[in-house]
Amino acid sequence: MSEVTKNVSETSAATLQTMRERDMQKVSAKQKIVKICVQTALYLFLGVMALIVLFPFYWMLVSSVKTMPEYIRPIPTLIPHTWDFHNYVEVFQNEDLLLGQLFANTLFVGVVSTLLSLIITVLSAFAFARLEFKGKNLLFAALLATMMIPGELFTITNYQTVNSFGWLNTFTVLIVPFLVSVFYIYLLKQNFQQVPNELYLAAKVDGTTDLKYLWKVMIPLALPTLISITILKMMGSWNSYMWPRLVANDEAHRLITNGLRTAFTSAEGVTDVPLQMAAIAVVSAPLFLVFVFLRKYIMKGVSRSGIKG
Amino acid sequence: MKRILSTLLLVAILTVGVCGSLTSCGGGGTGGGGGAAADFEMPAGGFDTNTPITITFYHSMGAGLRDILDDAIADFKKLYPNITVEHQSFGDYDGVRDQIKTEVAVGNQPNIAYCYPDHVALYNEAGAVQTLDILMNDATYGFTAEQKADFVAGWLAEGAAFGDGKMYSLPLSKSTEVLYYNKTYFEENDLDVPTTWDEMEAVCRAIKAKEGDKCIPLGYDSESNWFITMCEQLGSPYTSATGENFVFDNAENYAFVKRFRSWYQDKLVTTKTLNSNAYTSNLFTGTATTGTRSYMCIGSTGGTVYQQPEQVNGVYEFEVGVAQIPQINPNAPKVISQGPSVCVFKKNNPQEVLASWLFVKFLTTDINFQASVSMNNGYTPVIKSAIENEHYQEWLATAGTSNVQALGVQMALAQAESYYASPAFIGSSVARDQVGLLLSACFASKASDAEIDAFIKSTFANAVSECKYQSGQ
Amino acid sequence: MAEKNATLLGRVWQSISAFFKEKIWQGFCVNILYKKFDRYKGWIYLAPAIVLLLIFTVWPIFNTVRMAFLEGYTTMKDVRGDTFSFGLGNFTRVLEYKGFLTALKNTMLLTVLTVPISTFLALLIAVCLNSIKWFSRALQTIFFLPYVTNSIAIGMVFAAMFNMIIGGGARPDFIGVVNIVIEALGGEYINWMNEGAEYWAMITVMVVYIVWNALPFKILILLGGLQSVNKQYYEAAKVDATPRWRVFTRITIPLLSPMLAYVIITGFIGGFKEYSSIVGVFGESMRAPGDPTYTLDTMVGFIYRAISNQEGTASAAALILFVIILVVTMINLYVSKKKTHY
Amino acid sequence: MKVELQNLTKIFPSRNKKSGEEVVAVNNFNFTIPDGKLVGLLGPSGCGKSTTLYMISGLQKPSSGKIFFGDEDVTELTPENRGIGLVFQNYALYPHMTVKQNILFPLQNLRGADKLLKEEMLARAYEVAKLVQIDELMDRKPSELSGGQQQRVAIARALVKMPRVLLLDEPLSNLDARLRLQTREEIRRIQKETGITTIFVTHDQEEAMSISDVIVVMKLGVVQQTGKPQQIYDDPCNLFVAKFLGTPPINVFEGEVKAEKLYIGGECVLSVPGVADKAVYVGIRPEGFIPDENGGLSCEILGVDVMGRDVSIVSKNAAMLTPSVRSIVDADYSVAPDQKQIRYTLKPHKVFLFDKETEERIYFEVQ
Repeated sequence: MSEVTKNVSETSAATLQTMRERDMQKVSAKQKIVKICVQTALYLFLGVMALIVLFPFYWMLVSSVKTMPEYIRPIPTLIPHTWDFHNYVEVFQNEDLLLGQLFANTLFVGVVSTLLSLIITVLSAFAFARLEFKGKNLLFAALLATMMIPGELFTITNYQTVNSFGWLNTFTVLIVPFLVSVFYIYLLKQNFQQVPNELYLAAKVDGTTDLKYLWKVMIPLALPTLISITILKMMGSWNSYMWPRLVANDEAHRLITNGLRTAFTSAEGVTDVPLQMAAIAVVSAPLFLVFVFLRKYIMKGVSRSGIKG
Repeated sequence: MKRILSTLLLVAILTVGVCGSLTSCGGGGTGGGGGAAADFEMPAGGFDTNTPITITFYHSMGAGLRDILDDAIADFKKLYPNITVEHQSFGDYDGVRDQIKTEVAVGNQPNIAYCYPDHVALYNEAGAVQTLDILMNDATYGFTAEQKADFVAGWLAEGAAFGDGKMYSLPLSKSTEVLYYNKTYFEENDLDVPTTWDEMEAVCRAIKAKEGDKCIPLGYDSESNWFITMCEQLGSPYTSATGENFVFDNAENYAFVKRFRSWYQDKLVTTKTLNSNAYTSNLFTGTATTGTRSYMCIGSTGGTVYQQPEQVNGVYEFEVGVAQIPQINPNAPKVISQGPSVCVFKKNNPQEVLASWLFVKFLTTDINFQASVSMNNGYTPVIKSAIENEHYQEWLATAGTSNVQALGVQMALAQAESYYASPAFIGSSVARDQVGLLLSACFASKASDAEIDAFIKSTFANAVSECKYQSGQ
Repeated sequence: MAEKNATLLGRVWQSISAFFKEKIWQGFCVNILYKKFDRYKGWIYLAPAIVLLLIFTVWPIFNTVRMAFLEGYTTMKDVRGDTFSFGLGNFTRVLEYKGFLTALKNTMLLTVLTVPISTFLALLIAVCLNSIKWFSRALQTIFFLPYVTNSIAIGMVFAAMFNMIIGGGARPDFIGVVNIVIEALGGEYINWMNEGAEYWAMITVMVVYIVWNALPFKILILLGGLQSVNKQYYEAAKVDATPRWRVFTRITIPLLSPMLAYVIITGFIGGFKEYSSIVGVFGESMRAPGDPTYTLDTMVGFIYRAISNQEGTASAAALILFVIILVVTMINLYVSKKKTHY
Repeated sequence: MKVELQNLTKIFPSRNKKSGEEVVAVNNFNFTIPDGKLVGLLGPSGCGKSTTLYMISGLQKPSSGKIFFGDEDVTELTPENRGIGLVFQNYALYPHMTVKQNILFPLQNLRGADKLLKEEMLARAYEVAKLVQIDELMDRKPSELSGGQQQRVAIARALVKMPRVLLLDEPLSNLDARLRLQTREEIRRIQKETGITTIFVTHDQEEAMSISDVIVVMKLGVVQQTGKPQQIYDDPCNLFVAKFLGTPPINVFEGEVKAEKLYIGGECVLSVPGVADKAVYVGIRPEGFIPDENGGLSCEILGVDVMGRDVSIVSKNAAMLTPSVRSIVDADYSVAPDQKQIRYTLKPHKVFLFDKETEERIYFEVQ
């Protein structure tokens, strides 16, 4: 009796084994199919989303080379029949626009304010991340609290302030008031704090001054963050509108967005969409170039979560 | 979080403390030209022709006009070598107003600026505008009797329409609204140019019946002007500088709004706002190239140049005609008076004010400048001598489709007796904006015939309360 | 006499300078620079930032609070020398004003709509990007592209895409590329933002644009979070034959919760400060042509406009906005503290 | 270089401001570290050993007291002026620099008379790299090294300046067990070869005992005992030291002294001449037990571990304060499989008495 049972159980165990193996094969084949399906779906979804994301850029570029009659065709041409670049020429020739001067002004303001802002940000972030002093935490909390206040609020008082300094219609007024960004300080402080404190102590033991330590250790380690701060700041200068319009709206100091706005609002009448698109494309181009060359740094800087080593 | 909260609390406490101490010293940071400065007193030695002096002029001139201004400044420099005039364009009138408004708040206003009457009222809230009576009547530096007489009288008087009888601004150049029409089309179709709104409706319906979907017979650029002009023509209340300011909420006004709305709904008319914020001249001249055309356009004489059709093989697509805008009563026509005036701002240094005055006097009395501006863009000169000037008259004589500016000026001069101006007070510009908005809102409303009266009524009421809110009442 | 005076003065000066050199200067060197320097070093490093912040951030805050509590305050009147009574007048005025309530409603609505949509989409895209092999880098770049644009300029492009050109007929001369796509898919064209456009249509346009604008940052942060998740969790899940969706809800989401909390909180703050994207699409009038009021006004838009002639009101509105942001952020932080898993 | 600590005290302000209590991290530390010795600061975490090390390095300033290097008072000197090398627990290597750059880094900071030429720096770097046997790895980044290699780089970086004193903070704690043994020997070798006075901090008594010339046992900021490792082991001055040192740890019992006899659980186990009658703690080293059927201390056997050289018997006794009684006896001794009870006599020099209140050692004459 017991012999038989044992036999049966042995055979069944064997069958079970083979069945399981077969199942495994089936499962793996099925898994493969599922995997391929899932991957296809993923690519399809991402492809569609990418198209949606890209479409406005495409539409801007395509529209900028169309003529108005082609632009308003009931069935739009996806590839323009006429490649009409005269809009671009017109953007540059526009007497009200003075694009070259605008570019130069914007670049100057952007570069100088970025450099100064970086220095201030690095020093402040270092103090918050590494130095111990009385009131540090309170001060930092206060800074963070100012971040919650909508910045638009500062405009009128700041205007009074810069005027009493005699800074109107100078580059100073475009650069100085917004040199400090609590957000950048916060960003860099977080980054600095990920550098182990022992590195600082080690440097102190080795007789490194704070500034040298900053320069030789902290800055290289936080470089991606610094680069992304640089880009953000440059983008800020490139896109700023309200403040420059208010405080430095003379030709010698006017910045690009304002220039565009002034030129297009004072032009009477017709909404020439292609011309408008060409102007936007020209103004957007430098940012795209920066992005193309520094993509790695921008993306890494923003998403970087820790340092190796 | 706790820490942030406690910080905020601290900030709040500090703030209340600081506020308490600040309430008493409100305008502490303001410099020259504040309200405390009394009326102008002529400096003892007269104008100092030795000390270099720089004055600033804010305007909204485009590139073409700026060249003319530069020439005028060069001419002025020959008369007064020690005065340097710097000028800057702020795109449009609102740009100038916003800039000066902020600057007045810190006592840093320019010396001279383009202005509309309600801008003057706004600046005057801070007492920043220099009254010109003493300067104007000064034996040495003021207008001569001839110069004073040279001004088109009605326009000069507008500068003193601020309730106290004092002179706050001088007219620089003038514009008005006229009816541009497609002369070729009108002649081909044997249409009469409308002189009343009833005729206008008939003409529009006739054109619409003929042209169908590809046509909106009439474009009216400015909804605000349309509303205000209708009030003026009908004699219905619009605004009042005294007592209740905003009095345009009345049945008479409902009626014309409702009437014109039906025009819009029947695609007989469009306005700038409802034409996707594009001047309706693009429909008139066909530059919109959307296929839809208009055959009449009511717009400013300041924008006449945009009413000029494109040339094909050296020939204009059609001939442009200019006429008075339609009236309620053609025997007593009413047309709006517009265009930039200039005002002078108070400064602590009387020499600066005097220099500003001299420049303003120069701009308003210089035939060359006055005529050049007019010839450039169709504005009307404010002095008769410029109008009667030989060269100018020659230019006027060439009026036609190739010289539309002159066409506009001719019309503007022809109706010199019909101009009106609305009262200026704080909030008059708000009222202007609001009536324009309410007109286009009623036009665009999808309300049914049963609902429309209620809709119009509530839109008017909202506009009045908005006026009151925005003007700080 | 003068000379004597001079020498006397000189002597006094000498003794003072000697005293200064010996006592003060040495004291300064030893105590401040050497001993105390360490203690004050932090402040020295922070000095430039603090000075600038005091002038351009702290002072304006005080001044704003001051203006907010001075009833009917305008700088114009202030310059003229008017006095203002201290009170809550500006606040009641703002809260009773219809336009402000519109702005409040729009701001809330846009925030409540765009933050979940953009977060969800960004999460979806990030997860997909994280689980594909090829073109991952290229696709990341594409999805990041909107990050480097001027929101006013690209807003104008969106406007061009949604805008119709109305003609003399019942059907517009040109219905805009978006409507063309809708018609191609068998739908009926919609008046998105021309005169007489419905409120929901305009809001839809704004939601599309704001989401489009907000995606890159969120994708980047979430993707960064995903990539830093230890692969072992997924391997462990695989060993347990955990189904995909379960992996997603039980492993991915909890591990990603700090990043999710971050993008949601910043999304809310950004949402309450929405302004330039609407200006980009609808212009500074923030409405479709023919709207009598600022139909699409936001809190910041309201404040900006009031700044030009009603500083007291503007300040009061700004303080209200500040309080709202503060409260929402605190609620967010509270919830995320409860829900984030590490 | 002799290092002398005089009344060294470090007080931290309390984190909790309301209570206002201060934390005394190091209290009145007096000690002289002889020249060229390897000294281990030993204690449980929070005992103030790291604070002491940091004060010696100059990274923290003492609240009071003085530090001398040789005859020079260095209390007020900044770290870089003290001539020390410090190796951190996590090595603190600059992650963006190669091994070579890491080692060169301290040299590049030298100023004035100490300034070196580039070639000299490189020569020094290679010399020290050879000493710690990493000269093959000079161009790698820290992330490409194993834990042990990183440790050596850190030591090399500390040594390259030729410090007067080398300080090591928990040098072995980040290494796995095998590497730990190896690195321990390595540190010993390097210290012997260079002859630099070396102070290291550890919480691992075995580590401290195996390589130190002298160890300092600390508890809650107070030095408990200093001396050679064996000496402290054999002659602990209080219950804490006795318990902290030794693997397996010392066995502790409740005991009583009556008429110069020591009783544990009512049984007389040892005569303790010169001790007054009182209740005491009795500490007995595992090797202090001799199985003896006539012995005074009886225990119930729980298990027997045979470890080759010797045998460890785990048993229990009603009066014990440790979780069990572990004795290590000669491998020749065998326990019968069914044996439930065992009796011990005790080696008097392996038995320590401690006062019940002060936990201080009570000495008795060993006959």
